[in-house]
Amino acid sequence: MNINEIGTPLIQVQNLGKKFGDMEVLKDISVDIYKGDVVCVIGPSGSGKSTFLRCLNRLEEPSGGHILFEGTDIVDKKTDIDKHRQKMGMVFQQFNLFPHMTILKNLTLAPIKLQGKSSKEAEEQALKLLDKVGLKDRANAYPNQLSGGQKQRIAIVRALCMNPDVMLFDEPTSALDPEMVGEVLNVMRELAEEKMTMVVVTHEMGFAKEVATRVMFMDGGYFMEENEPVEFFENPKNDRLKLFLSKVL
Amino acid sequence: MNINEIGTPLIQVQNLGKKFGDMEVLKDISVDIYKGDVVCVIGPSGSGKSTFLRCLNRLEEPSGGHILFEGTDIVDKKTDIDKHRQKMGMVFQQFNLFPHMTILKNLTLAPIKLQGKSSKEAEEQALKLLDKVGLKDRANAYPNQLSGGQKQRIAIVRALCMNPDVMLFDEPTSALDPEMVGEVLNVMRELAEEKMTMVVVTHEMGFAKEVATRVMFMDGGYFMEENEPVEFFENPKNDRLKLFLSKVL
Amino acid sequence: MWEKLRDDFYQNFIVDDRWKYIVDGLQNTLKITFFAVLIGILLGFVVAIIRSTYENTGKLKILNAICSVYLTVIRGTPVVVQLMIMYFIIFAFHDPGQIFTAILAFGINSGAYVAEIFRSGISSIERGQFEAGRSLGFNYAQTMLFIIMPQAFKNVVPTLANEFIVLLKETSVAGYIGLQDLTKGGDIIKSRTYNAFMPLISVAIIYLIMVMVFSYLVTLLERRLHKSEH
Amino acid sequence: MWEKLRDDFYQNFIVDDRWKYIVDGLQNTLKITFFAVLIGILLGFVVAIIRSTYENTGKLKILNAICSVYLTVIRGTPVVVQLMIMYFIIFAFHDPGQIFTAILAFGINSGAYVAEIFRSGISSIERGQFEAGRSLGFNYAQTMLFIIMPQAFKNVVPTLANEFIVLLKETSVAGYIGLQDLTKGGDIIKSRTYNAFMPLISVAIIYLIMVMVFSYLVTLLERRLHKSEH
Amino acid sequence: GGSGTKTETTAKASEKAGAESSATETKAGESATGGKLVMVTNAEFPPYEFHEKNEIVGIDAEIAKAIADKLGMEIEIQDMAFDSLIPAVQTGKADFTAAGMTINEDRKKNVDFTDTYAKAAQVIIVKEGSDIVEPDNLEGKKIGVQTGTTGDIYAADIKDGDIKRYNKGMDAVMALTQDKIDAVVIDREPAKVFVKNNAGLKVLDKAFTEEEYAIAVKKGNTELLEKLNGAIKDLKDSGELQKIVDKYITAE
Ligand SMILES: Nc1ncnc2c1ncn2[C@@H]1O[C@H](COP(=O)(O)OP(=O)(O)OP(=O)(O)O)[C@@H](O)[C@H]1O
Ligand SMILES: Nc1ncnc2c1ncn2[C@@H]1O[C@H](COP(=O)(O)OP(=O)(O)OP(=O)(O)O)[C@@H](O)[C@H]1O
Ligand SMILES: [Mg+2]
Ligand SMILES: [Mg+2]
Repeated sequence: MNINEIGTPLIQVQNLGKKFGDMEVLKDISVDIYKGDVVCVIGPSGSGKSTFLRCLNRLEEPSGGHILFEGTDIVDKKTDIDKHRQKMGMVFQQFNLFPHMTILKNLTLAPIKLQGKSSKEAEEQALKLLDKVGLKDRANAYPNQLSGGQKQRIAIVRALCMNPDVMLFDEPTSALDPEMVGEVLNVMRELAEEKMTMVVVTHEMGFAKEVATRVMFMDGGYFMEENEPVEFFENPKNDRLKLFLSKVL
Repeated sequence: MNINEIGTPLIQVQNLGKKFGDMEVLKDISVDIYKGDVVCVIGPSGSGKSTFLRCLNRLEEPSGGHILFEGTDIVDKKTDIDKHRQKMGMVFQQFNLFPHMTILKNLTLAPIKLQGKSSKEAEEQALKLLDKVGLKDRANAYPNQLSGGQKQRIAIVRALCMNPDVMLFDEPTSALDPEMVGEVLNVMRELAEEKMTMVVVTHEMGFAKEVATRVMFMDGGYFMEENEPVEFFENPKNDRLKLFLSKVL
Repeated sequence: MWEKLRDDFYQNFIVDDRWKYIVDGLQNTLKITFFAVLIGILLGFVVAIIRSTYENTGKLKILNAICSVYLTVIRGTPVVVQLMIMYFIIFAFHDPGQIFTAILAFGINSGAYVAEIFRSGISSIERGQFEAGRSLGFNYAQTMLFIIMPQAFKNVVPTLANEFIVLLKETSVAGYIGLQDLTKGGDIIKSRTYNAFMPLISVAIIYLIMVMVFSYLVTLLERRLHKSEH
Repeated sequence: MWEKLRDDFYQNFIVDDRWKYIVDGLQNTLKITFFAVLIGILLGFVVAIIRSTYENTGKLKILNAICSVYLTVIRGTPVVVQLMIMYFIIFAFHDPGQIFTAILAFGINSGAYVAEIFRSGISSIERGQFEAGRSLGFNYAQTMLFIIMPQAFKNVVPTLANEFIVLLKETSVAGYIGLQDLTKGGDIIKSRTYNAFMPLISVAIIYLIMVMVFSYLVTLLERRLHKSEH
Repeated sequence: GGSGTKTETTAKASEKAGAESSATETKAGESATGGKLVMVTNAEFPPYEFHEKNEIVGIDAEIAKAIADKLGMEIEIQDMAFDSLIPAVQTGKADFTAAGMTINEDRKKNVDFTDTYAKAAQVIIVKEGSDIVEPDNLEGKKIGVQTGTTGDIYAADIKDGDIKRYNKGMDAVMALTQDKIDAVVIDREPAKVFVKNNAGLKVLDKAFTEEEYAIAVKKGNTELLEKLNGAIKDLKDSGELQKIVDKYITAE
């Protein structure tokens, strides 16, 4: 079915479970994500979308199951998770830029400290990427001097500066004023065109329809339905998905 | 042009200006709002939409001009603004329900204390309105036990309990999860159908298109364009409006 | 070692009923703290209302100025100096009793800090609450009374309860005006037995127990407030 | 009236060079405050790091337990009792000097409060900052060092500066161990001239001026931090 | 002490004072209270005044009681720091102070003294084996005193003396036993008590100064002063004064 299903998956999620105290938020989730996949996850509030995404780079500690990233089980306590996180870019709803550093410093900190790049090398790469998202001239600004849309584009670039193998997005446009949503989605669209592997939790149905290779509907801790975007939106099978789509479209 | 333009306007805004320090946020605005009007105000972030709306019930003190509400100049310091505010319901983006009171108490506080209604009378009215928005069974809950959509519907009912002559909405759905937007817009739609006079600052273009009697585009402290919804969205004249619409639609 | 401790204990507390110094002192400490807290809360509440009203409406200008001076002076000088001024200067020609003097001095001192607690409690209530009240047609006073104050008060109850702990410790300088509080009680024993260890440590432990018990109660209170549905 | 004031002034400050008691006392007060603040900040910083690390990672269990005891005991007893314990019990057999004893006692006391300042500074940094750091691949220590601490420190600088003011006032009980600080300086003059008004009020005014000047500096500092672009 | 003259500890006493003084407010006069004499002292000064069994006792306390008996008045004793005694008398908080207080010129400017009732001296306490053997050796030493006492005032004249002023004589003595200071200058009788109760201390034979104790009243309160002088004279003549002193001093 999936055009990208070639070779071993980049991420293999096996029987992933997550409890907060007694509350089972994720229930036995298994899913494979291949290189070049753009997986959009949609679903009602509180259904566990963020939790799923955050388990992928162990920002949340899974309560059960395995996540093989490039062949290594990162749920295993013995795995050096910090190393693998360098290969998994993460973009948050609230941007989470470091307010005490200039944009350039935000972008080069991790490459310099973690990948041992020289300042020069790191800055060159950062400026190149900044240019790509149209923000080269803001390199020396501080985050608070930028608009929300600009901040989020910087946050994406910050993750890209580590040359990740996969990018995780958690509702990257939900905190933006409507007229800024477009500029961020455009950057993400370009990334997808460059065959970046992406997992995107989003409420932007238009984006999902257009860009995703697969759309998944999460509800009650499961993926209730998964499909190619056209089928998914035009022929939903699950009742809850139908109800959900009727509300948000 | 406007079907509602009969008799004197309910609200006459004359040369309204508002400065914050040196910054002129509203510049010489004049507009008439008639009984039964549903005015939707759209525009980019920071353009002064909220400020305009808040001047209408003097939550912001205008720096110049007049606002005649039912014939009285409410900008005049001598006007008892508290009295007029009782006739102008206001709904906020952040709901602003009173967290220390039950829903019923939230709804009856003002009618009892300000309009001298008996508890019984006030509660009857509140329950009737609660029923209308489908939340009668939550009368004894506290705000924090409700979802965002429920809170906003309560906030609308709270304003309605004062039997206002006009309802002011400041982005009533912007703080909501997408699947809750619909339930709030539905309540507003019903209100419009009952010929409630409404001024709505919103980013929901679909709602504006469908429900508004007039749509106004604010930018840089002016209303740059004003029209019936169909003309407004299909034939924008102002360049900035065109740009804005291209981003958000 | 054990023998020595027992002997010390006997010397410091049992002989001549010396434990009475501690018990009497403790009573005075608690009495002063309790009433000073009451005065402090009352005073602080009034000051906070005046200052908030001035900030929000520009009214009460003169009262606000008086409050500012009060806050500056009280927060700008050590409580022990205030206590001595109260005793030797303000009540120079009329003696209302040492306990009363101490209660007044500590109460007035506490009021300045409580005022800030209340004020931050008031300003911790989102502006939206105030606007919602006003936009329903409530005037300033009604909005404060029905909407802001009940929430602010609930927010600051734990901090206010904490003020009791703060004062409990501060009253330990009451001995400066010759008053026999808990600390002074230990001092007197020390001056009789020439032994610093037992009385000082005992006094410290009594304070510690009181503070811990009271902190625990404050925690319970906080939890209850947190749990309550509103 | 004016005559009397001038005469009092002469008696209390000029005769026998009595102003020296004030000046010497002031010097000691400032010396103790300054060094105690340094110790307090150092100690508080270490304690805060240990407690935050324990809370976030579960590591440093024993150190964390020690810190808890330290915080409970110091925050549970009056500083004047701590001072006397330091002087008469802990340093019973070795005298490092009164000033040093006072610096240590006030420093250790201050540390317990500074620790809470730092801790609340750390926890005031949004969790998202921590997660952003970790998700880039930084480990716990790196995230604290590069991302959390610089922001936390900036947040608490005004509160830390305030700690100087708090301590300045607290050291007024240093006289308990026979040390001549500013308050005691006034006391000595009072004991020479049998006049309470002039020395007490003068001492109060000196404290007040110091606190006001320092508060003003803190305000400036806050404003500058606020203005700075990050 | 006779019946009806029981002293109480400060707290209780002062409370009572508050209640009673308001009840007898009408009797305006020099004395702070009506049919009662309020005495202030610093009850850390054995054998002249100290706490025992929740009472303030000692030579001064008993003399005061005897005087009150003679005058047919009640006595109430309050305890406070030595340096606060004269201000308390000046401001009318107390009628008089009997606190082993030496007459000197500065004090005379602020209060009126009765006839003396005891001879006294400031002496030097040192640790046994100290190299301080006479007053002249105090030069350049760390000397502990009680704030505001004559010992404090005279010690200030010692060349290069490093004066440590404690609120209580006892704290100075404790500092001496802990080697924090080299000597304590304090009144003779309390010095004897301190030395007796703390092993390893001794009083130098040669006194630092010789002086006399008296009771102090508010300046200009001649009525009370005369009454007190009369009572003191009676006590001296009847030998009662000596009996009180003997009870506390010669017993050892
Ligand atoms: N740290 C936590 N502790 C306890 N419960 C949590 C925690 N994080 C999330 N939850 C709960 O887990 C459930 C799923 O949360 P999650 O954030 O994954 O939902 P979501 O699908 O991302 O919702 P949204 O669209 O609102 O972001 C919710 O009920 C939430 O309350
Ligand atoms: N109280 C205030 N003090 C100073 N400036 C203010 C204040 N309130 C608003 N402004 C400024 O006035 C301008 C208009 O603000 P306003 O909130 O009216 O915009 P808006 O159109 O409602 O934007 P948004 O869509 O983001 O809500 C903005 O630049 C804002 O920063
Ligand atoms: Mg989420
Ligand atoms: Mg707005």
